[in-house]
Amino acid sequence: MTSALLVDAALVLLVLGLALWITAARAAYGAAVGFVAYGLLLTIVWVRLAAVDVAMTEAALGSGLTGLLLLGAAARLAPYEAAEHQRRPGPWLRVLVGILCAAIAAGLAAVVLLLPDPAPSQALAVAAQLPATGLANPVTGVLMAYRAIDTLLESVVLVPALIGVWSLSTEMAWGGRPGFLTPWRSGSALPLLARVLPPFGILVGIHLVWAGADDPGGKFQGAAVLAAMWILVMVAGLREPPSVSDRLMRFLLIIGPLCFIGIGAAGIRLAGAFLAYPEAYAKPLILAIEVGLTISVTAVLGLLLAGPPAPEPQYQRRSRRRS
Amino acid sequence: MTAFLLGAAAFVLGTVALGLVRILRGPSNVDRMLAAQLLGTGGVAALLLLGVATGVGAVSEVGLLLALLAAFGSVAFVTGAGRSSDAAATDSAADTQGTARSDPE
Amino acid sequence: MSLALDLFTIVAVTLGAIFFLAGTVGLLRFPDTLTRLHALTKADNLGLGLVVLGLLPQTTAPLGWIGLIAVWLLALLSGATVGQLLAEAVRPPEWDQNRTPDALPNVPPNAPEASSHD
Amino acid sequence: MSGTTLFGLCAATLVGLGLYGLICQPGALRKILAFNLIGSGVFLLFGVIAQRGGGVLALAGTGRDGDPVPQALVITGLVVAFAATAIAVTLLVRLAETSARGTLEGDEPPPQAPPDEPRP
Repeated sequence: MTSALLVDAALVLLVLGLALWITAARAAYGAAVGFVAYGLLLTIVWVRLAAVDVAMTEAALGSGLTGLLLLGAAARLAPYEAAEHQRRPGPWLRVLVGILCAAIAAGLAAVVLLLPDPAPSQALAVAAQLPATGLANPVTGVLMAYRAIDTLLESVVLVPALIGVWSLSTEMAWGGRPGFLTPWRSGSALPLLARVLPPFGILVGIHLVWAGADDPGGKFQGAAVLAAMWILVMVAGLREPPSVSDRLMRFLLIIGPLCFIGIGAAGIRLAGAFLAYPEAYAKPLILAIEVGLTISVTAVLGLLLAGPPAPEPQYQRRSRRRS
Repeated sequence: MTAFLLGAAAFVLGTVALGLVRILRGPSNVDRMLAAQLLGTGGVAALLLLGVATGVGAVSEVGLLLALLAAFGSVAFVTGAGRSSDAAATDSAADTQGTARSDPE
Repeated sequence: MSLALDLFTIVAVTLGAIFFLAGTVGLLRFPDTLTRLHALTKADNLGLGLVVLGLLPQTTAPLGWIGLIAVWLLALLSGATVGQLLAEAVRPPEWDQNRTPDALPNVPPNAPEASSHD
Repeated sequence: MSGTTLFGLCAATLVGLGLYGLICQPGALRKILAFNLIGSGVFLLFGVIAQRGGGVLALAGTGRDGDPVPQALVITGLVVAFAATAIAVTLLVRLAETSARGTLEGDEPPPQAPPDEPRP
């Protein structure tokens, strides 16, 4: 297995090198480019850690969508960046902080090296309970049954996050369309990509949600892919982002959490506890929640990237002038 | 066979890692994006090799996701570049190595 | 039979790895951004393609084959698009000088036009 | 030393690096990046623990390895971390638009008070 260790060592060196670049690069734009590559490497690390479900989430969210977010922000903030370099702390302070951070890292490393040897694990307990849910993917089983309250809170908290982003608009712009995703130029290859890629992407996204019951995948991975395709279409200028006061879109944003809470509350009557599923119907109920959550998470992720409503998006003016 | 595939994965990873020197040297941000893009393709190749070598199923689906979103970094890059042209063309003067050599473009 | 397939895998994966090496060398050694872009596409198309080709005999199920080939096709599509996008990003501004936003449909012949803008 | 331990040490280093960047980098976007580094380090620690916890499954003879409970927690965490990053980035872009600053240090007033928003 030495060659496997070689791969792992190469991966770790790469990840650490990129992390060093992200921390130390002078310009934020270069650091953000490094972060895209970093997310990709982490995906491979997750595969090496036998966590394929996590690897899929990292590939879609960590590398794809976060990269889009950070690169866009770095471009917007570049004009203000030059003044920041004078604000760096002095050399002595940096050395002191470096020593303290190294101490924290060393402490964590010691914890890793001293982990108890028969590692504590809930894997057997999950494997024993899994057949009751009708699922075969233990990660989905944990998300939907064992720690369902976690998943419920997470899906609920995404909506306030979006409201938080929206609330950063100006008063005049409220009710308009989100303004972060302005298309670049019309005469490029981007519209072609935005026409060809989404059919495949939508297929893959729905497949991930459907297969997530038994194989690696699930609603979050699928929703991230679907959101990415939606964003691609918006960036290419083929479709405008929906206005924030659109009733249908607002309903889609909350249908997942509503579905989850409704089925969870029904569990009080039918199975004796909040979020408990009656065993005979566990699988169809979980599937219903997953479908609802996929719709809502897709909408939330896409709109989080689309940003707060802007007075009048630039590209609207541009395209109007052209047509 | 397993050892060969693992070795090939390590080789591809190491090679594209060398390409990351471009991320350090620049000189323009487009060059950095090129290095990230090469790392993306090489990462997918290494992932597929690893998956077949270790017999982890569904690795090809992870590769599929990566390939599907491979263009996203560059799409974000060019749309961001259009937003503020000075960020994409060359580095700010703050970059240590970028200032030394003149820009090819 | 199995030996021949293994040999095929070794040859194809090795060739693919060489293309990755070539792409990296080109990325590091070529003088300017546009030529580096050219080096990158070799690794994208041939490197990954040969690795996928070499892995095909090692996966049994036809679903696995479809997955591997789909990975390569998607990489081809995004590689081609990314090449266009980044090349436009490095295009010197003087090429664009006589182009106003209103004259955008008249793009140079090297940029494919997606004029059917709805 | 096994690969899992190696990844654990990598995670510890990532947390240290990210913490350094969070404190020493003046730009707020750099702080967000550094915070994401810390986050990924913590997630990797979870992954290492999940991988170790999967040992019992290998003994029991089931196919998949890895403790699914920490893995599920990481998936939840990744989605929430993305949402938090999106809010932070939007807040920062808004701050820069209104005050022409890319940092959170507000000692002196901004060079000039730009108009609140370009009128359409």
